[in-house]
Amino acid sequence: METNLVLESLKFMVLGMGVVFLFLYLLVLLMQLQAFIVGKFFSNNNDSNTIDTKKSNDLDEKRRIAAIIGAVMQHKK
Amino acid sequence: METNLVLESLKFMVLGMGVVFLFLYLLVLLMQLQAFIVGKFFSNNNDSNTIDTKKSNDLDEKRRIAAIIGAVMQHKK
Amino acid sequence: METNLVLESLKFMVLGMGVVFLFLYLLVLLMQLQAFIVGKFFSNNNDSNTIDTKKSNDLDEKRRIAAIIGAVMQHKK
Amino acid sequence: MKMKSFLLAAIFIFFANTAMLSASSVHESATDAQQQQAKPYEPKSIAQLSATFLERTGIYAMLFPQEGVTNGHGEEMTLFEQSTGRVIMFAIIFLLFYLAIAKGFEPLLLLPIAFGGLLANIPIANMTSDHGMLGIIYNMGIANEFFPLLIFMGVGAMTDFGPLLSNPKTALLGGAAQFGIFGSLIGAAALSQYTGIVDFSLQQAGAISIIGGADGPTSIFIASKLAPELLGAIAVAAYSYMALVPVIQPPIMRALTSKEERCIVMPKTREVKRLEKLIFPLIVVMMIALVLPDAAPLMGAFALGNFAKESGVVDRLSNEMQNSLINIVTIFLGLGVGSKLASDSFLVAETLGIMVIGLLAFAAGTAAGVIMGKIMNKFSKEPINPLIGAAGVSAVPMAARVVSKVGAEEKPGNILLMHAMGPNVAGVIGSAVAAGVLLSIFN
Amino acid sequence: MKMKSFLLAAIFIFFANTAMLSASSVHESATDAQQQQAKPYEPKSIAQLSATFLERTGIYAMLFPQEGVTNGHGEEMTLFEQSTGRVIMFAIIFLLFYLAIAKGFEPLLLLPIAFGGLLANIPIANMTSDHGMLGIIYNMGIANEFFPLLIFMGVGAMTDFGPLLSNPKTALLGGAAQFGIFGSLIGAAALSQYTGIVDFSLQQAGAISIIGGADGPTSIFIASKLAPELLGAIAVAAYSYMALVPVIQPPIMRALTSKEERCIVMPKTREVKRLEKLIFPLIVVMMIALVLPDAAPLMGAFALGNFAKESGVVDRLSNEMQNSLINIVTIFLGLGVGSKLASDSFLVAETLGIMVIGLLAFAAGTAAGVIMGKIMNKFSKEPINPLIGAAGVSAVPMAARVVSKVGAEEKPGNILLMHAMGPNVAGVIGSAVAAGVLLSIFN
Amino acid sequence: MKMKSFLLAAIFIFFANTAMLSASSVHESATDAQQQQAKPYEPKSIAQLSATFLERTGIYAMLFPQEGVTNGHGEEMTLFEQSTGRVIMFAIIFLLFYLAIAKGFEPLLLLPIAFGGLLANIPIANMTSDHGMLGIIYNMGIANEFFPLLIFMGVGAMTDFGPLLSNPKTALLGGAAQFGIFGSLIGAAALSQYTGIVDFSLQQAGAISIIGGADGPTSIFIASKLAPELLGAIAVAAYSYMALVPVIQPPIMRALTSKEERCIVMPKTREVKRLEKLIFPLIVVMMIALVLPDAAPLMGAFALGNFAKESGVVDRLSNEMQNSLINIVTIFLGLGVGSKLASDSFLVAETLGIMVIGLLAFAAGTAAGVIMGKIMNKFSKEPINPLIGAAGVSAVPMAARVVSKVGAEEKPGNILLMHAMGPNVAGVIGSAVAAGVLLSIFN
Ligand code: NA
Ligand code: NA
Ligand code: NA
Repeated sequence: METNLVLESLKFMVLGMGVVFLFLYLLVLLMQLQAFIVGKFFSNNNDSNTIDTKKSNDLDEKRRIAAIIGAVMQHKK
Repeated sequence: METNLVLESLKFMVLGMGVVFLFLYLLVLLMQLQAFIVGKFFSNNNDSNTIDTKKSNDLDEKRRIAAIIGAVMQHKK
Repeated sequence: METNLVLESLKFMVLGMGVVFLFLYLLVLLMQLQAFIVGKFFSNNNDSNTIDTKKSNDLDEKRRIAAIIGAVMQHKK
Repeated sequence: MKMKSFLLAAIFIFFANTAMLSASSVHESATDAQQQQAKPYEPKSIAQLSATFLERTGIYAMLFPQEGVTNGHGEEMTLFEQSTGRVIMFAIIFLLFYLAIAKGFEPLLLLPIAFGGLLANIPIANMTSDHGMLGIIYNMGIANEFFPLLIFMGVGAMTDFGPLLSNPKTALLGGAAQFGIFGSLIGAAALSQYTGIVDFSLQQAGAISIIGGADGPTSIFIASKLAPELLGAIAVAAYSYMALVPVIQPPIMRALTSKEERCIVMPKTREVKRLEKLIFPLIVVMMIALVLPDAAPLMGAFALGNFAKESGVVDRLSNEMQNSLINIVTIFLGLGVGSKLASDSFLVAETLGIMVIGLLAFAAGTAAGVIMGKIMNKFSKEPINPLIGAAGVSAVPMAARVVSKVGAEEKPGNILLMHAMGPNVAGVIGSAVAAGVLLSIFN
Repeated sequence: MKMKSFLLAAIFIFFANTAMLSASSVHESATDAQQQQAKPYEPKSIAQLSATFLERTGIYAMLFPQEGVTNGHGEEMTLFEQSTGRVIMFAIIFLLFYLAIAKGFEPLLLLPIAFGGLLANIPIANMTSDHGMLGIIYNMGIANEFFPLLIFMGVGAMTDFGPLLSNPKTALLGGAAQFGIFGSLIGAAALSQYTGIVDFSLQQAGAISIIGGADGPTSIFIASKLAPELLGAIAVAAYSYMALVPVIQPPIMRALTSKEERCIVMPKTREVKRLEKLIFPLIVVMMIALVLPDAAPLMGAFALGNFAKESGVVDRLSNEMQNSLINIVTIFLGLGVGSKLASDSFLVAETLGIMVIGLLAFAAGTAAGVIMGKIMNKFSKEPINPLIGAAGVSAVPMAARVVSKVGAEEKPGNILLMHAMGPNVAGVIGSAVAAGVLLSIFN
Repeated sequence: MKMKSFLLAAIFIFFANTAMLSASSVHESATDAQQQQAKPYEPKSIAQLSATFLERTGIYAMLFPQEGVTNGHGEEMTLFEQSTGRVIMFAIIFLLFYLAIAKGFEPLLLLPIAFGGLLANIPIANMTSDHGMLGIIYNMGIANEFFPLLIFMGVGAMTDFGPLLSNPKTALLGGAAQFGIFGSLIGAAALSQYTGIVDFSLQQAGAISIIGGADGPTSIFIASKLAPELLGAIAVAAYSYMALVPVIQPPIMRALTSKEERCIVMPKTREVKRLEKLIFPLIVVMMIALVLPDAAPLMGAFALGNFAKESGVVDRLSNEMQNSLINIVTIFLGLGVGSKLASDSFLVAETLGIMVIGLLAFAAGTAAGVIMGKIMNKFSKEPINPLIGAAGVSAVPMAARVVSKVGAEEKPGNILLMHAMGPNVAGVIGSAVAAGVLLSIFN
């Protein structure tokens, strides 16, 4: 007996879109729950972003150069 | 029957150097043809070298620092 | 016949700690010998550390920028 | 000029004399050449040497295709695949180069894929065999689906879920856009069932449909699992259409929305705590573990990259994932996928079908996302601009940018980018879920 | 809110209807599902599809464990390992995440290890099998002990033997601390012989004992050679206790020394010539070649890295070893080791034993180092602060920093860091030698 | 000082007592030791333990070589190879270290090669076996010729064909220099035929001759294909002589040219359009596809790197090829090649022959390039300084710099560098073509 590909695909779509929406819907609920909990119990401002360290170092470097040159200029005058 | 290695090697040299020169000679012709075509049909000046972007950024960075410091100096006077 | 694990382990300890100390002791002797030979025969001051090249280049870069800006400043005055 | 003629004459005379002498012996020895591998070298005259050499030139192999010549995997190639097929493939590959370089079509993957295809189509060299450069790469990380996972790990380390976390319900838009996947599944099935052009199995149709997910690594991962014989066409289609997002999407977005809808201004999103971003990848991977383990490799790798980034304590590793590691893997992934652009794999009716279905899939996904946006706008308290639904197809971050551009055209100053990033990254998760469902069905 | 209820209702009704219809067919088809791999897809009703899907969810697999379910290596898993075991492992893994991120416990390795463990415990996905992501990584570089060697090469390229060369005899302190290894060997043997809790073979005891060496890569290398079944527990113990060095060591250091001893100021070290540093790795590798070839892979890789750095002529390569290469390998090593945190490998009585022995090993190594420091101080012309003996356990550079901190607490301004680095790096060599002896015994 | 004597005495007494007790049992158990691998551990007395340990020291293995000891590949080693052979190899390796570090002989490859050789010659450790570190590396990328191709890809990404494109006909100089290859082929054949020193097969002679091409990766690629047993010697010869280019070439260049010729000033080269550089690698790879598919892996990888660079749209990837990727592969390539410096592979008469032929090859290539330069200068409209012919041997960019230096010595201010870069990069192509011809002959 031949498989009706289109019919099977339709069934897959029903299952697939169902699971996709179920999954994302659960995810939405968990995200909202998480936001609620984190907002309630961890509302301190320790959001220091460790990842930007390098960037700021670079900037620091440039500031330091500027400061040094500034000092040199002062001295020359 | 023994193979005469030197004789065989000589034959390989004839074939090999022939192919090497033929190949490079064809390559020369194609390079000349290409230079002619590109020069004729693509002679606009869009030779912006994308590859140097990072280098020039670096330079820009330095120029910017110089400019900033210059401004600071001006201001201090 | 059962193996007495603890007894075997004790033997391993005797062998193992013996080898560890022997090895490190020989290493100490060789380090002292080396220090003596290097100190005696290679006491010239060519200890230029090739590894810091990049670092110093960076520094050079900064010094150059400083110098350039200094010159510019001089000129502006 | 003199020198040129001199050299040219000398070289040509040399070859004419030697090669022609043995022209008659060429055809007889053709099949022997295939078997000589193991034998020690036997003395030959220069004429024989030249003849043998001529036989091993690519131009000879393409002008005089032989019965019984095999591809890198020992399968016989048709005369067409050995000759005209290669020429057509070279043309297609140069087109891909043009698109990648001059038109900026996802060059990071299309360029290595196309170059892999170029090498794969060189006659005689058999670079796709298990001992050839492309075959080695293919077996190293594509046959076992390892490279797409590493890419996904790097993409995870580059992805910021902040916009999604600040407005969670936009995740549903990334779900709706997966109609692109299942719509193209039905399309592929219908094409196979009702026309004589192609004859896709359900597995093949499933592999093709993931193009609609607009995620390169997911497409390659699934194709490699369900239908490796279609890998080349699927990857080329996926990346080509992802590059075409700015062309394909806007007309559909405009056709399905009213001027008022397109002008909707969305409220500023709330700030997201670092802890939320840190926990999110763990939530995703635990949900996958509990609900859809078949998507665990994909989402696991993705969550690993994202978790490494958000943890903030392994910057060495997350930077590595985003840079050297993903670069190396991209080179290899491209070349490995390109090995499936050999004429005998690519020049089949299926490829044309895949191209058509892929285009429809993108259109369907975009439409479904926009329509879902309209529905949500109706039911939701806060206004939702339906345009951001189009970003649900993923194609991160291109689709979100397109949304932002279309929105700003309608109402200058209306910046939808951050709002569109939510469905955009949710679309990545949605595609992986859809892919997992297909895998679970065929397992 | 309306929208939410609407969607929720729709989805749940859909699933309730379809899945329940076929609830009866679930159990019968459970074992068939395992065998279907090769068969072509057969048409199913939506109810059947949903039922099959439900069976392949992780939550179903954990709630209804089945007899005959195998792990990634074809070995049968107990019902406990399939269900509660996984839950326990998830808890342990989240604890490891907490320790790595919030407490800074060696995150570069514990985070990837824990994530590998997370993926390894996902049911159905079988990611530790030879075709799964973790299994591929494990076979690529852990089964053959390749990755730990690459890590060791990178560590070698980061190590400065200057402090040791300037005061060679402190190397002996790095020897004494290896009592930690052999003490824990005896401990493991005793635990196995005199209690019924665990039943370690001598090889297993040997593998465990290397935890006392406080070198992650050495531990993994030896465990992979002598007792791969214990790899997960050994690696977790090794890195956890290395992270705990600042907690474990100070009380022992204080208990074994007098206030006067802790206040000893050591003379300034002499400057070391570049040539000495260059020759040193060659001395080490030649000594290994002559005395202990079984340690050649470990010390060879280490010396290679160090030699490349000190040569000064291959900075490209030594920088690579210290950066991209070690980062990539660290990611893979962590994931590969993490694959041994699957519930069926990790949740065994042995793990508890390993944890206890590991803790004792660190304490014993610290004590032995300090006592050796006291003895050397007695016999040596120049004063030696016995605290630096504690750095002999290696755990570079953490242990040396701890020594410096304890010393500065007793006598502010007394900087022991450089003096402690000598025994610290000697401890790495000492552990490798001890490991080599164990390998030579069991070869 | 006291402490030293104390420790030394204690340790030596311990060993003397235990080891000597069982000296008699050593010889009998020697062969058993080889087979014990799988057996469980059996209790031993400390004396037995020490004896077994002594037997597994490298110094014992070298002082008392045994019949029947095998290398990493299961082949029996002679007593000489086990003992004096290793000592000689260590000396050669220290010489290579000296050349690499103090003399700057291509350290990026010679240092890892020599270190690989050091590890390969450690007795007992068997690091070249399939389970050893070097064996793993060798099988990963040298046995299958993958690593040389990746190096070639990186070199391609670093190469600028601008100078060649601006003066195409200088490519012919890169052709003439390939006489170095075929000259040394004849040399190797003659050495084998007319002397009893060596007995090269034609394949081996072909592999050796590629040294004359002055391209490390090409040499390794061809050697690995045609004569892997000679790989170590060929690689060492190739890199050593490439490092010696500034010593070997100038006298030959001066001997073959007149003062006037060396002073010839060449006209300024035209500017090259970016489009020409972009198309050039495609031209090369298409020509290879049509004329010489046997060179497709080499030139394909090279062209891929160059095309990625010149495309300007995949800088991430081309930077990766030039940095991390080529660095990692260089480390592994060096170690893998070094594994062929084990005494039993390297200390054969053939090595000496290879060294002699390699030197002649470089001289012949240089001479042929210069003579071709003289001929072209005669026939060409624009003046050509014959010195630039010497750059045709490749050894990029060293040979071009040597040309520039010799030219500037004759006529200060005459900068030949850019003119010499043309033949220099053409020499890379020329060598790959010559290699392809040899492969096509032996296929
Ligand atoms: Na998607
Ligand atoms: Na240690
Ligand atoms: Na060459």
